[in-house]
Amino acid sequence: MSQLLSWTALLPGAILLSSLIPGALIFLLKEESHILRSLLNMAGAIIKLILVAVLIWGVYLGGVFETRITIAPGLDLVLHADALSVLFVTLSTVLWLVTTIYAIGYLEHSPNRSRFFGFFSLCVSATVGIALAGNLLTFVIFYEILTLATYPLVAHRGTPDATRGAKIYLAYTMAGGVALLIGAVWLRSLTGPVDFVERGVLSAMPASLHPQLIAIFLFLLVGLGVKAALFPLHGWLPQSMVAPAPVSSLLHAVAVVKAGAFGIVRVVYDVYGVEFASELGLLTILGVMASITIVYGSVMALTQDGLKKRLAYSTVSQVSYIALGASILGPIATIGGMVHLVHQGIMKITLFFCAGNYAETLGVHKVSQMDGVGRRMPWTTMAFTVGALGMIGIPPIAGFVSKWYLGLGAVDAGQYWVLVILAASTLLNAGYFLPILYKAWFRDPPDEWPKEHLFGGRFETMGALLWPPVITAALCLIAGLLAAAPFSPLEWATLIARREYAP
Amino acid sequence: MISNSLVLPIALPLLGALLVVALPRKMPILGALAALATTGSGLWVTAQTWLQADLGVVLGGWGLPLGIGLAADGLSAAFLAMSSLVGLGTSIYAIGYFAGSERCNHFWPLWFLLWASLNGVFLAADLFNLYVMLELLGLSAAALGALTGSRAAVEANLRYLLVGLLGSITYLLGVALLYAGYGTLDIGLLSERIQPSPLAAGALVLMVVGLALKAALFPMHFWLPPAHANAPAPVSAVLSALVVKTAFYLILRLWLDLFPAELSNAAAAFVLGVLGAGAVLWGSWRALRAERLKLLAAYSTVAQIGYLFLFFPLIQATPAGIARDDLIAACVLMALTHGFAKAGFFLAAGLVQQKAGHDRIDALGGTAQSMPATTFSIALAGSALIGLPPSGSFIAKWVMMRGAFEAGQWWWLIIISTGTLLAAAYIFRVLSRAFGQEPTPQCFLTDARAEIPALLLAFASVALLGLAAGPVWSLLGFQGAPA
Amino acid sequence: MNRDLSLLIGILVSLLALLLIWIFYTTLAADPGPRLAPLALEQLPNSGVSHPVTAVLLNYRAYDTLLELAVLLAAILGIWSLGPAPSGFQPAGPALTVLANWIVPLAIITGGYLLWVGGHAPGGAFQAGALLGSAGVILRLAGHERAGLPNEAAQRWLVVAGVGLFLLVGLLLAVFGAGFLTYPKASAKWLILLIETAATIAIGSTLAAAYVGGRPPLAQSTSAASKDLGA
Amino acid sequence: MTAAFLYGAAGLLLFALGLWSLLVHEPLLRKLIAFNIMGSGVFHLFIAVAHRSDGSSPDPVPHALVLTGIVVAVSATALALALNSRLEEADAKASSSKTTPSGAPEPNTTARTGLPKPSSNGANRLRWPSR
Repeated sequence: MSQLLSWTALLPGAILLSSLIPGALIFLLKEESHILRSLLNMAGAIIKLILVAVLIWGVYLGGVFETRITIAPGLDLVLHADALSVLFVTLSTVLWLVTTIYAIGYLEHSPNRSRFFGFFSLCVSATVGIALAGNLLTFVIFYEILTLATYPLVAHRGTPDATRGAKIYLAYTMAGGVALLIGAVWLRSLTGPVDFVERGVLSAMPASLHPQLIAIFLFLLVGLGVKAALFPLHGWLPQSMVAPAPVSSLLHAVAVVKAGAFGIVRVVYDVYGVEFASELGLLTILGVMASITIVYGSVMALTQDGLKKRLAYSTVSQVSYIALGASILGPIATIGGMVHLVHQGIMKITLFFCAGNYAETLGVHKVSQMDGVGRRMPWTTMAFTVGALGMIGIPPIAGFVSKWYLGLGAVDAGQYWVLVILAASTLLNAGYFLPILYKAWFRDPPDEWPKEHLFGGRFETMGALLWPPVITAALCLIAGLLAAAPFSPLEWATLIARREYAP
Repeated sequence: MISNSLVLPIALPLLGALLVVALPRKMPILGALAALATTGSGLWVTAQTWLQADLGVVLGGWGLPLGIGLAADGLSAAFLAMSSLVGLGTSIYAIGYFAGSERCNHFWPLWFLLWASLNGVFLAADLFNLYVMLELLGLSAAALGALTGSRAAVEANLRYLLVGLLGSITYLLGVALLYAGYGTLDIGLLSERIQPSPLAAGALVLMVVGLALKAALFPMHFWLPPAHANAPAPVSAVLSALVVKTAFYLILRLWLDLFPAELSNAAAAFVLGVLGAGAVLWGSWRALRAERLKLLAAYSTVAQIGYLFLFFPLIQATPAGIARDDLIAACVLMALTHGFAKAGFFLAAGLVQQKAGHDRIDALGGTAQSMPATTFSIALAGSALIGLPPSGSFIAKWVMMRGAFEAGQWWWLIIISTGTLLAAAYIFRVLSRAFGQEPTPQCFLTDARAEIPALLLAFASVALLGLAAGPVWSLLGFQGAPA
Repeated sequence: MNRDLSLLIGILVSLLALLLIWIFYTTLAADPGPRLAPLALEQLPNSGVSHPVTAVLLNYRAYDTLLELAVLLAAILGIWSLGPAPSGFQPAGPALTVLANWIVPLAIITGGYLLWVGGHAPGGAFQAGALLGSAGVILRLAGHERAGLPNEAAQRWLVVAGVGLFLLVGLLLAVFGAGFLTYPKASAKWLILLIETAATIAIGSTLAAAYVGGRPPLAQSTSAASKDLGA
Repeated sequence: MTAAFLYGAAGLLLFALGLWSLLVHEPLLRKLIAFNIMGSGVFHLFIAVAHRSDGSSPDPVPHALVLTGIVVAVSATALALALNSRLEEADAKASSSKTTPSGAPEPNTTARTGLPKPSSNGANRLRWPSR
């Protein structure tokens, strides 16, 4: 019994509960008790961070962390920490903490905060559940819960636009969920419980089942591709931009989009195994879809005037780098894709925080209104600049590391066409980010901002809004500059790649 | 002692009914006590069945075949537990719901009679006794349904009563034929004696058709939506959650325990499956088009009953063993989940209706937003109706889809997927109303006594049955596959 | 309903009837197998009554009968729940009054006889109750608004009397005796008679109250009170 | 055997006749009578089964079942008739006063629990449905 209840068996569950329990309590709070609510939020976020730190250390030392609950005979809910899940858990935990601070500031006086933060915590719990899912069933369960938990966040504002955006979001994700479910059950009926195992579990399947395995992969890809916003399944993402800024940040950097991309990585590496997937020709399908999405997203981003919409299309494009990395057979490309999971997250969340700050402080929602914002809000714009340059892939920011490894990996695998995609994408990225930076820094500010709020105090905006983007921008720089340091995202991605390809 | 405990879930609510009829002034307190006693006895029987073994007793001391048997195996115990818990939740809710209303006087006695008959059906082992139980069920249910007194309610429940009578008389004809052929009414004895023959086939068809009519299996569902939608909320809850389940339970019981495999064959199972598929599609579609919240819930019941019948072709096609056990357990799990979820849904809908004064979905926005706990109950119950994780119906659908793949009957997947998406559409059509720009509610609970039962029932369908479905397996005596 | 459809239903139902008759025929032609009848007759001396149907109704399958009384109770409760009864009929003319004055007591006496005789010959609680009920119907028709029944509070006790006593006996036997509804052989006869008496009263009152058709009128309306026939 | 068959077959015919009538006819009263005929058909079948073995004494169990069945059918019929009379009452009320608001979904029954109207002499002597 002591063996069963040892701390290694409890830790993954505890990480999940550290946001679930505060979330449940927050629902019950009275609307005006915002100190207690903030306390619960922050306590949950910090406890989770501490627990995750313990987990990182344990996994690094090769420990096995697994919480297993039997729902019904043959149906186990498994939370299992391997190197890949630790990467994603860490990302979501760190960014949740930052986003919580931001959200507390952002929603200071808006209605329905108990509901908002309740679902916010639920959303993070679901993401952590996805990250730690140890088998396909658990993954599907948390993947669907994530859909449920994000719907209220997207619809939160209650405007007709918000309701419409939420409806479109739901239509896409529910349909995707059904596809994922069919794929998962189909696979389960062929193989028995599908545990995630490094280097996959399917390569031993008889050749007669290969057509079925390909069909299953397509179902899974559609299900995951919806959330990962793969073209042509991305339609919901620009629509859900109506959500409050912290939600958009979370959706794009951590939760929904990332969950889809993470799922693709899981399926390719830990269900099929990357070599077996390549053998079945699945990587080609994935690579083509990812490439089209990268180019398409960037082109669409060029045409958007709304700042958040431009960022949304940029997400469509950038997240597909992860899928692209997974679609190239070779450890270096794997590292590139994996590390981009983290890098895209910290860069994109910075950009969304900044966009939120412009909107909250100045009422600036459009690129065309951004003339001279750099002078009015230098810190925010500095953070924005770091994020944008990182997205383009300028050294020494994190984004450069991702693109470098993706390019090297493509060369290593002999897939030179990927370089073309990368180059085109980089040009397009520059095309839609540089004009913003130019306007922000070098144009004169207008006489009057569309809707300016003055927050007293020393800074250009409220502290709770300012610090999160500055912190994440700093993280972008650190992740790039210290890429070779121990426990950096790059090091960790290398560890994963080593485990995925070891003989 | 054990024999006595088997009688209690029927005798106690009956006693409760008598007391509240004779002493109308003491009604709510007597009602609460009797409800507690009934729930306790039901759970006691369930626990005994789970911990020890199947229970059985022949009343009157004459033994079989002369006396009437009562029996509790895992299947009965599972449904009994549902009727006990849902019944308790509904009773507590009803105290508040009917407070100060004259309808209170009529609700309690009829509800206890209904509850006695529910438990009676789940524990009965005698075909004719089942007929009497079904009639008690049908009469008290129709009377309860008409309690609102509105013309629509009276008309709908009159139709419900007639349909119920038609169903049970058809069932009784089947029983009469079986008695003619085999000279006993006990299910256990009959299953030993019964042979594949025209007689048995005829009886099977008559009994199943009669019961399917009472279970509102498509296309025999026409009576259900108006009857369930126009009843008072606690009554709608028990009608949808429990009453239609009795007929389904009996079909399952006859299918598994009584009729020889030559008769409950692939063709028969396929027919049931096709009707179930029709129910899933048609019920979900009508729910999507429904203008009123309670009508939506009622059509959703039609669809959910359809899912239960989709299990029959799969169970039939799967050879005895772990996979078949899994399917049977999943089928029961689905029925239980729907019981809890739909009860929670209707109770919450009743609160919305009371507050808003109507239940037109298009105009519910403000009310839904001002009652967070109630809306939350609807959301929880709704996700169980859609079959989203972590609800019990998600687990059930997972097993059902796996069964469909393993049996090679992939076409049911199309039905299941379409039904799931339609269900998501109609549930979120309601939930989206809760996100408006009305003033913020100050507190989660606005009326604890009425909201907590609804919330707990809905929560049970999600967390309890979804994350701890194992007891359903062990209650049914299935080992299941090692993980 | 249009003609063609009803014709079609007619044809289908006829086919069903033919099929059922064929099934029934083959069943009758086959070996009857084990029957209940010999067993029921063999146990008759132990049942406390000497008429086999009464033995089945109140002893072997007493549980069914208990529930059947509950069904009757459900019906009357349902009728009461629909609201107050429609007002009664005009007071009877002299001829009907005289007739009612004769028939009602006669029906009650005959009912009592049927109840007693049920132990060894055709008869019993239901036949007796039906007679009492019809006496109530006659009273109502003759202008007695409550069909000869007492006020609402008392009616509530009357309609639960049958199933109440039955259930009480059953539960007491379960607590102190052999089991639910398992009569000791010695007292079976008297217990059955007791239950049957209560059942008769309950059935009679319930049927009469059902005929009234709604919640019992609060008091005798003035027009009827003058001609109270007094049950 | 022959007698039992004829009796039972007659019961089955009654059942079918009742079923047909129940499905085809719309007025509630006819449906209710049809249901009772169906019931009688089933009871006939039970009686026939009780007498199937010529010579030996009849089986008392089906007789008891029939008695139980009759009481159940009577109860059901009574409730159905009461519901029907409420329906006709409501219709009569609606047609006599069109102005009554009927928007509320769950009108409280207390609205009509007042004292019953005293019977006006002769005007509504017979209150059961005439049509």
